[in-house]
Amino acid sequence: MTAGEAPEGSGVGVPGAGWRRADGPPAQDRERRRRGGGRRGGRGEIPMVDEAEFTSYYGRPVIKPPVWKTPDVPLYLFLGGAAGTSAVLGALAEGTRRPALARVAHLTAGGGALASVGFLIHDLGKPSRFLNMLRVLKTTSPLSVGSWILAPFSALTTATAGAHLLGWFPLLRRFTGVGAAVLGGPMTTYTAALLTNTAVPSWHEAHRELPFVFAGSAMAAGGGITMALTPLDEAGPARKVAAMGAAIELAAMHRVEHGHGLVSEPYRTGRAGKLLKAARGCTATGAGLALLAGRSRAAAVGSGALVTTGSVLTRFGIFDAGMASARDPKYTVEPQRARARERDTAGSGKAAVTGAGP
Amino acid sequence: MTTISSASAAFTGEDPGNRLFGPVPDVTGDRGYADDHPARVGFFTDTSVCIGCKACEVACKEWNLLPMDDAEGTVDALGLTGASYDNTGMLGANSWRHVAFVEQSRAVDLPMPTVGLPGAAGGQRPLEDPPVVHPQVPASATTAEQSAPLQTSSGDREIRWLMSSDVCKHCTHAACLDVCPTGSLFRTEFGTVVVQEDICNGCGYCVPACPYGVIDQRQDDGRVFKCTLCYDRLTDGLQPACASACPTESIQFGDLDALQARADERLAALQAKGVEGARLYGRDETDGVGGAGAFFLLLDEPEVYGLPPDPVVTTRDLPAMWKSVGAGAAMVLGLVASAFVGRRR
Amino acid sequence: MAEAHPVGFQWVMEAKARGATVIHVDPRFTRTSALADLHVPLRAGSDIAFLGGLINYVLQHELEFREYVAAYTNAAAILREDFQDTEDLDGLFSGYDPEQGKYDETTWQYEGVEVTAAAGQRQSPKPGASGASVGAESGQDSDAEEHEQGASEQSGSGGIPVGGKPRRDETLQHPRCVFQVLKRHYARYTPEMVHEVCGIEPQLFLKVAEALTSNSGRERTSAFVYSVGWTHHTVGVQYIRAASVLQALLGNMGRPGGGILALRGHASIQGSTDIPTLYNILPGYIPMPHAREDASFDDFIAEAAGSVGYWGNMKKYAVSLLKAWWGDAAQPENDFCFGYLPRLTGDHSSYQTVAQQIQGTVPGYFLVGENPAVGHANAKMARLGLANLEWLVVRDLQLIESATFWESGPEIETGELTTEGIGTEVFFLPAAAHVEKDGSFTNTQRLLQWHSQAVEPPGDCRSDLWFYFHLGRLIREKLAGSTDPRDRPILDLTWDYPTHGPLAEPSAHGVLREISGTGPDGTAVDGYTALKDDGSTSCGCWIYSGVFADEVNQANRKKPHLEQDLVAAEWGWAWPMNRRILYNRASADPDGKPWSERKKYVYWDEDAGRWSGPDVPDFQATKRPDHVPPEGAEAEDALGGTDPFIMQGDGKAWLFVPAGLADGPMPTHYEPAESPVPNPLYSRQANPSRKELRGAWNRANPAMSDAFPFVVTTYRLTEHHTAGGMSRTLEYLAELQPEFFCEVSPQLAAERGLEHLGWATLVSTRSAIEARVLVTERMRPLRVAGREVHQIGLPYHWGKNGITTGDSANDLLGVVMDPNVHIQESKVATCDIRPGRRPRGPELVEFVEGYRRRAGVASGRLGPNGRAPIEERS
Amino acid sequence: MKTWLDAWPVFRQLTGSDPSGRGESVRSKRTDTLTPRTATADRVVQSVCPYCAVGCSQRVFVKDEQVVQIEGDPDSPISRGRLCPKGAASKSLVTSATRQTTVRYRRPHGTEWEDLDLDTAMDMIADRVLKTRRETWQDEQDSKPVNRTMGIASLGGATLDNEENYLMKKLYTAMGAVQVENQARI
Repeated sequence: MTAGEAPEGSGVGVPGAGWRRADGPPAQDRERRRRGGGRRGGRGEIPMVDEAEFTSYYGRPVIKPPVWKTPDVPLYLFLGGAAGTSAVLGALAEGTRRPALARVAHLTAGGGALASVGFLIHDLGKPSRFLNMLRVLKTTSPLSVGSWILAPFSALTTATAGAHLLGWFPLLRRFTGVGAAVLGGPMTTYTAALLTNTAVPSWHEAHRELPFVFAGSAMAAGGGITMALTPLDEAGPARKVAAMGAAIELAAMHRVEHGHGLVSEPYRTGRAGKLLKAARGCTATGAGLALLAGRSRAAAVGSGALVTTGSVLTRFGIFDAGMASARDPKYTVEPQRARARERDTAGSGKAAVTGAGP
Repeated sequence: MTTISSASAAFTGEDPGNRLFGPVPDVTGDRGYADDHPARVGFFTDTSVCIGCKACEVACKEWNLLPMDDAEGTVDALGLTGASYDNTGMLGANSWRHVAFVEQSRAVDLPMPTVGLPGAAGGQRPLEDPPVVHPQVPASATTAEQSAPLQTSSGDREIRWLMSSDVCKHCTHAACLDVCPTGSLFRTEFGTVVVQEDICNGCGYCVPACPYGVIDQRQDDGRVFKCTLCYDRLTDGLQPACASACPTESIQFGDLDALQARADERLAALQAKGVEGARLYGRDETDGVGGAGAFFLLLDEPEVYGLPPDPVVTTRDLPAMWKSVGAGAAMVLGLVASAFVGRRR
Repeated sequence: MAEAHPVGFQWVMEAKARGATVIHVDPRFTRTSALADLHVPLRAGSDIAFLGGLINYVLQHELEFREYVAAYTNAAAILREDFQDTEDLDGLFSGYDPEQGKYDETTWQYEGVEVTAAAGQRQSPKPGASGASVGAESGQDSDAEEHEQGASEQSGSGGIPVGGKPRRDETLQHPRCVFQVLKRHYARYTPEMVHEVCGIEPQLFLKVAEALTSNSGRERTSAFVYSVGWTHHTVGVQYIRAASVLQALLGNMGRPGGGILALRGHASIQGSTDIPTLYNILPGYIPMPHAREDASFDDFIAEAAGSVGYWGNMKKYAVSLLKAWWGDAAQPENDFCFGYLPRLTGDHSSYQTVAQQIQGTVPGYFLVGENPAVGHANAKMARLGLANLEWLVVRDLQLIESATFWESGPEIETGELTTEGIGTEVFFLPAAAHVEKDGSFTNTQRLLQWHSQAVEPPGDCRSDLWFYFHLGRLIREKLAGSTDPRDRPILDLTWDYPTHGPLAEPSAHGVLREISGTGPDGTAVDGYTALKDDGSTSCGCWIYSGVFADEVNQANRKKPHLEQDLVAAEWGWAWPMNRRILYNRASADPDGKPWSERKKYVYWDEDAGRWSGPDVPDFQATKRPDHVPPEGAEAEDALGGTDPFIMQGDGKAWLFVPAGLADGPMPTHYEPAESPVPNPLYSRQANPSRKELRGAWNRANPAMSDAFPFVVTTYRLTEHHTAGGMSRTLEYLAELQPEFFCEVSPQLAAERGLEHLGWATLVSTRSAIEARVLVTERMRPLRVAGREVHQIGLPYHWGKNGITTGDSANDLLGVVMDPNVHIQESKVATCDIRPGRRPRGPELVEFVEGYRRRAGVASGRLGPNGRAPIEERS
Repeated sequence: MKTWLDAWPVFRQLTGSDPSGRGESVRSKRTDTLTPRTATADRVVQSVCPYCAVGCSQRVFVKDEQVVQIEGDPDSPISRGRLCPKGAASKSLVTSATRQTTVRYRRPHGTEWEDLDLDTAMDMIADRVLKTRRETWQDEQDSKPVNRTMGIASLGGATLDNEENYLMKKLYTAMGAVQVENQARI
C-alpha cells in the first residue's frame, strides 16, 4: 500500500462516517467523581448527558457558563427594575399631588438604585476598579450603556430620596425626580439586553421577549412595593401598575418558556423550572389580590408582597435557566447543528461554517 | 471629528460597513489604526499533523507565567479527567492552549494487500512508480502536502486518535470585545484580540459572550485571561511561543491571508487523498463571526472536539435587542403614566 | 517516537509529506501510531518472530538486494561442518554448556579461519592461531567456580577480531554458506507462525512485508527506528541483530534514508557509553582488562585487537588513553601504567552491584543524577540495596526518592524497613542545571553539541565536573605523602585542570581538549589516524579524537542550518571524524558508482582519485574501490576496496556472527522470561543463556502461571521523563499527566470488572502496586498460541516525591537480564490485575506472599533491614 | 486639561478614529509600552536540552543573572527551533521552587535531614572514600592481580556531560573502583 492510497474497503467519504467514540467507556456515561464541589456560584457538577442524539467532547460545556454570582446578579436585576418603575411612579405622583406615594416611590427608587449599584460592584472580580465602567461608552455593550444609565439614575434618585427625607430643596427634588423618571424606563429593560447579548442559548434566543418580561417584572415590583407601603387612598396608580406589570410578566414569560423549542426547556426543568413555577403562582395570586387591594390595606400589602416576590423569583428563575443551558452542551450544539444542516441542504449562498466539507 | 452616529449601527441596525457582523477585510483599520498598521496575523492549526505532545500548552504557560490548574481551572489542583490523554480539560484563565484527544474506532474487513502474492518474478520486482517526490522541497517544508490517510489500520479495526490544539479564535467580530464595558478587551494593531490586565475589573461579561467558551475568570484573581497571541512578542517581531515550540508545525503562525491560502491547499491535498471528514473551521469569512484569526483544519465534526458547529457572534442580534429594550422602556413609561389618568381615587 | 522523541518525529512527518509510508509496530496504539499509516499491534516480547518472518519473506521470495548482499555481507562465507543450528538441536546452537548456561563459540567459526578467543570462552582450547594474532596461553581453564563470564565483557562493544578472510562461495549456493544457513534457520518463520506467536493477522503481516520490500533496493531505502522497546528484553541484543540482518539483506545499511537509528532516551546517553561510566569498557569502547589473561599489555592488545579493520590500531588508542590519564608516569617500560588499571573478574553490572549491596559488601555508593529507587527494574530491590550501605552520596536537582528512601520509602510504609534501622549515611549535594555549566552532550546521532554556561549555579549547587575534580584533588592531597604502591595510580594521575570563576570550576573546554587528544608537540591532533603507539600522543577517547582539531571546540560550532546543506556538517561534531552516516562506502556499488542517482551519497571520484560526497567518507579516502589488500597487511590496510564495514574483522556486514555474542550467532525466537504462552517454535521456553539473579528480593513469575495470566509492558509518556525527578516536580508537566494510570482494553476491563478512572491493583511475585484505570481501545487483546492474551500498559514515571506522586511500575518488575549487555527485561513481564486499591502497610507483604504461594514460588520474606542472601543457581 | 481629557477613552472615541471604542481609542498606557522579556534580556546563550537524546538546541535568555526564558534555537538543523513539552519546561526545571540549593545530610539511623556546609561535606566524602577503599582493597583474586576495590560503586545518570563522565571514569578507575554504571545500561 503505497502512500496516498485510501485504505481498501473503507472508501466512505461521508464525514464522520461510521466513526464513533471508541468502546472504552468515556467519562460521560457514568457519574464522574470530580475533585471538590463546583466552582463559583452555581457552576457545580459537570452534567452527565447521554450522548445518544448528539456529539460533544466528553460532555463538557461548549461555551463558558456566566461567572456572575448568585444572589448578587438576580438581585441587581430585580432592584434595578423596581427602582426604575418607582422613579417613574414617584415623579408622576409628585406631579399629581400624591405626596405619600411620591415619597414612598422616590425612597424605593433611591434605595433600590443604591442597592443595585452595590450588588453590581460586589459581583465585580476587582471591585476597586468599578470606575472603569465609565472609562468608555460602547453601544455594542449593554453593560457599558447600562452603566451610563445606572450612574446618573442612581445619582438622581438618591438626590431625590435625600431631598424627600431631609425636606431640602423641594423644587430641585421635582427636577431630579423627573430626570430619574426619564431614566427609569430604560433602567427596567437594559438589564435584559445584558443577559440576551451573550452566547447563552436560552437567553439569546429569547432576546425579543426578555425585555418585556423584565419590563413587566419591574412594573410588578415597583408597583407592588409602593402599593404595599402607601395608604390606600394614594396607592391607586401603584395598584394598577402592579397589576399590569404582573400580567405582562406572566404573558411574556409564557412565551419565553414555550416559544423557542429546545432552548426553552431549561425554563421548565430543574431548579429554574421550580423557581419560575413559584414565581407564576405568586404573581398570579398577587395580581388577583390587587383587585381587592383597593379596599383593604391588608390585601394591598399582601398583593404587593406577592407580586414583588413573584418578580424576584422570576429573576432568579431566568438566571438559573441561563446557567443550566450554558452548562449543558446539548443546548448549544443541537440548535446550531440543525441550523447548519438546514443551510447546507438549502445550499444557500452563505457557505457553511464548516468550510468546504466533502 | 466623526459623529457619534457612526457608532449607532448597534441601535439603528443599518450596518453597511459590517461593523457588527459579516466579513471585514481590514478589521484593524476599522478599529481606528492608521493605514500602515501591520497585516493581520493569526494561527492556522492543522490538526492532521498534531501529535498531541502538548509542547504548545507548556510553552504558552512558561512564556505567560500562568498558574497550574486542573481540568476545572481550580488553581494548584491536579485531576485525571479520564478524557483519553487530555487532563487539561478545556481552555480557561490558566490554560490558553488546550490539546484535545478523541479516540475513535470502527470495524473494517481486513483488505488483502494490493499486489498479488509477490515472488512470481525472480529478483527485483519492477516497482510501480511512487507519487512524484519534490527533491527541491526545502529542508523546512512547512506543510505536510501529501501525507497519507489519517486513520491507521490496526488489525481488524481502524483506530483514529484525533488530536487538536485549541486556542482563542481571535474572531473578526469578537463578542468578548464587543460586550466589554471597560474597554479592557481591544483590537491590537496586529488584528488580534487582547485583554488589558491593568483595566479589566472582572465584570465577567465576556465569559458567557464568547461563542467558543474560551475566555474565563481566574478564581483567586477576579480578572479574566485568555490567549493574547503573544502580543508582547509580536511587538518585537517574534513568533508566538506555541507556534515556535510546535514540533510538527501543526500550529502555523503568519499573515492571515497567507495562512488561509496554505490551508486551502492543505485541505485540497487531504481530500484528494480520501481523508474523510477533513474540513476547515473558522476559515470562511462569511461565517457567524466574520472568519476567525485562529482557524483550524479538523478531521471530524467540530462538536467532536468540543467546538460549536455554527457559532454566531451575539452582537449580530444586538440591534433587535436594543429595539425591544427601547420598546419595553417606552411601554413602562406609558403604562405607568396611564395609571395616573382618570379619577383620583 | 512521537511519544518520547516528539521533536525528532518532525522528520518522520517531513518524510511522510514526501510520500513515505510510516509503519508503527507496538503492542499499544500510541501517539506515533496515530500519525502512522499502519499500526501493527503485536504481543510484547515476540519481535524476533516478527522480524524473522520478514527475513524469511525476503529469502523465500528472493527479494534481497543481491549485489549488495554478495559484495558487502558475509553471506558467502562458509561455516565449519560441526556447526549445528537451533533447528537441529531444538532451540540450542552447538556448543551449549548446560551447567554454565553459556555457549562455546568455537563451532560457530568460519571454516578454516580462527577467531582469536578474545571473543569466546577463554577456557576453550584455541587451535594454533594462523595470521598475525599471537596465541594467548592456551589450555583448558576449567576451575568450576569460574566467575560468571559473559563473553561480551571480553570484547567491549566494538568489532570482533577475526583472523583474516574466510573461504567464500560467491554463488551463495554452498549448503554451509551463511546465506543457506540463514535460509534454513528462518524457514519455519512463516506468516502463520508469526500469527501464532505475535498475534498479527497474516494479511497485516504481508502488508508490512510488501511495503518494506517494495521500498528497498537501488532506487529506494527503508529505515528502522527503535528504542528501549527492543533493548529491554532478555533477547534484546538479538532483536537489534535481527533488524541488522534484515537491513543488510535489503541493502539499506550505510545509505541515505536507510540504516537503523537507535532513539536513546537521555541527553548524553550515547556520550555515557562513548566515554563510559560503565564497568566493562574504557573510553572509545576499549575493553576493561580481565583478571586472568592480561598478564601483559601486549597480550591484552593482541586479544582485543585482531588483525583486520580499524580495531587493528587498538594499541595506538590504548597507549594514547593511558598517556592522557597518567601523563609522564606512563612510559613504554611500565607498559604505559597498564598495571594501574583495576581488573574485572566477571559481571559487575548494576544489578549485580545492588545484589551485593543488599549483602552489605558494598559500603560506598555515588548516585549522580539517577533515581534507581523508581527507575531500576525491581525498584524495591534497589531500595533494599540503598538501605544496606554505609554511606551514600546523591547529586541531583531535587530531593528524589533515592535520597529520601529512609524517610518515606514504600518499605517504611510496609514496615519491612524502619527509619531508625537504616544505617546509611546520606549526603545530598545539590547539582547545577544544564544552563549553569559548560559541557557537551552527545545526542542519539553521535553528534557532540556544546551547551554554554548562562548563569552561575545558586547556593551550594555545583556541576559534577566541579564535584569530581575537587573530590579528586582532596583525595590526592590526603594521599600526598603516601608511599603505598596502591596509591600510585591516584598520585600519578594528570589532574591539574585549570579552574576559573568564583566557584573554581574546572575548564570543560580543557577536559574536552584532553579527550580529543594532543600530538608530540602538545598541540591538538586532527583525528585518531594521528595517534601513535609509542607514547608520543595522548587521547582521552580515540573515537572523539578530532573534536578539538585546530584548537577549536568543534562541538561548539553553531552555523545556522539554513546556511548549510541537509547534512549540516558544520553544526556540532559527530564522532568519528564528523562522519554523519556510518559505513557510507556501502552507498556506492563495488565499482564505486552510486547505486542510483536518487540515492547517490558517497562515491568514487575517478579524476580526483578519492571518495567524495556530502558526508565524510567512512573509508580511507584514497583507497580505490578495486583495491586488493597485500598478504599479511595489518589493521585498516587489510581491508579491500569492497569492505565498507571497516570495524568488522572481515570488513563485511555480518548476517551470521561467528564470535562475540553470548546467545547465538543468529537471532532466534525465545519467549520472554515471564510469558503466559509456551514457545511454539522450540521446547526451549526462554533464552537459554539469559542472566538471572536469585534471592528473596527478586522472585520470578513462573512461565504460563495461572496466577499471573496477563502480559504487562512499560513505557514512557511525552509529558514525563524517566523516573520523574525532572518532570513530576514541575507544575506545568505534572498537571499534564497528574496521576499514575494503567491502560487496559475494554475486553480485559469487562473480564476483571475494572472501571474507567477507577482503581486497580497489579500484582507480581515482587510486589503489588495500585494505579488508576484508563479503559481504551488502543490496547487490544491478541489471539496468541490459540488463546486470547490480554496486555496491560504501565507508564513507569511515578514515585513518592514531587507534585504528582504514585506507586512505581518498577516495583512490579523483576530483574532478568540479557546475557550480552546485562540489560533487564522490563518491557514484558506477567502480572495479575484486580479492581480496587492495594492493601496498605504490612498487609501488602502478606498479600504478595499469598500470591507467591499460589504460584508455587519460594517465599519473598526479607531478613532484618531487608537483607536476604543471593541464592546460587539451583 | 487637554492631556487629562485625552487620557479618557470616551473623549478619544468622540474625537478619534475609533468611535465604537473597540480598538485604538481604548489602549492603556501599559499596552502602548509593552515589550517582551526576551528583548530586555542582558544576554542570550545557546544551550542544548537536558531531557532526551534528540539534542534540541535551546536559547537561554538571562536578565540580572536570572534565567528569564528558555526556548527553541531556530539555528539547529536537528530541531529547527522547536521543543517538546519537557524541553519547553526547561525554565521551570532550572528555576523550580523545590530545587535544592543547600547540602542536606542524614546521619546513620537519623530521622531527619540536617544542614552541612559544602566544604565539610566534600572533606567527609573524601575521607569515606579513602576509608572504604582501604577496607575493601583487593590486590589479587584467585591468585591473579586485580588491584581494585569492590566497596565503592557509582550509578551515574545519562544527562552527564561527556567531560563529567570522563573525570568520573578517570578518577574511579585510578581509585580502583570498577562497579561504575549508568543509565545507558538500565
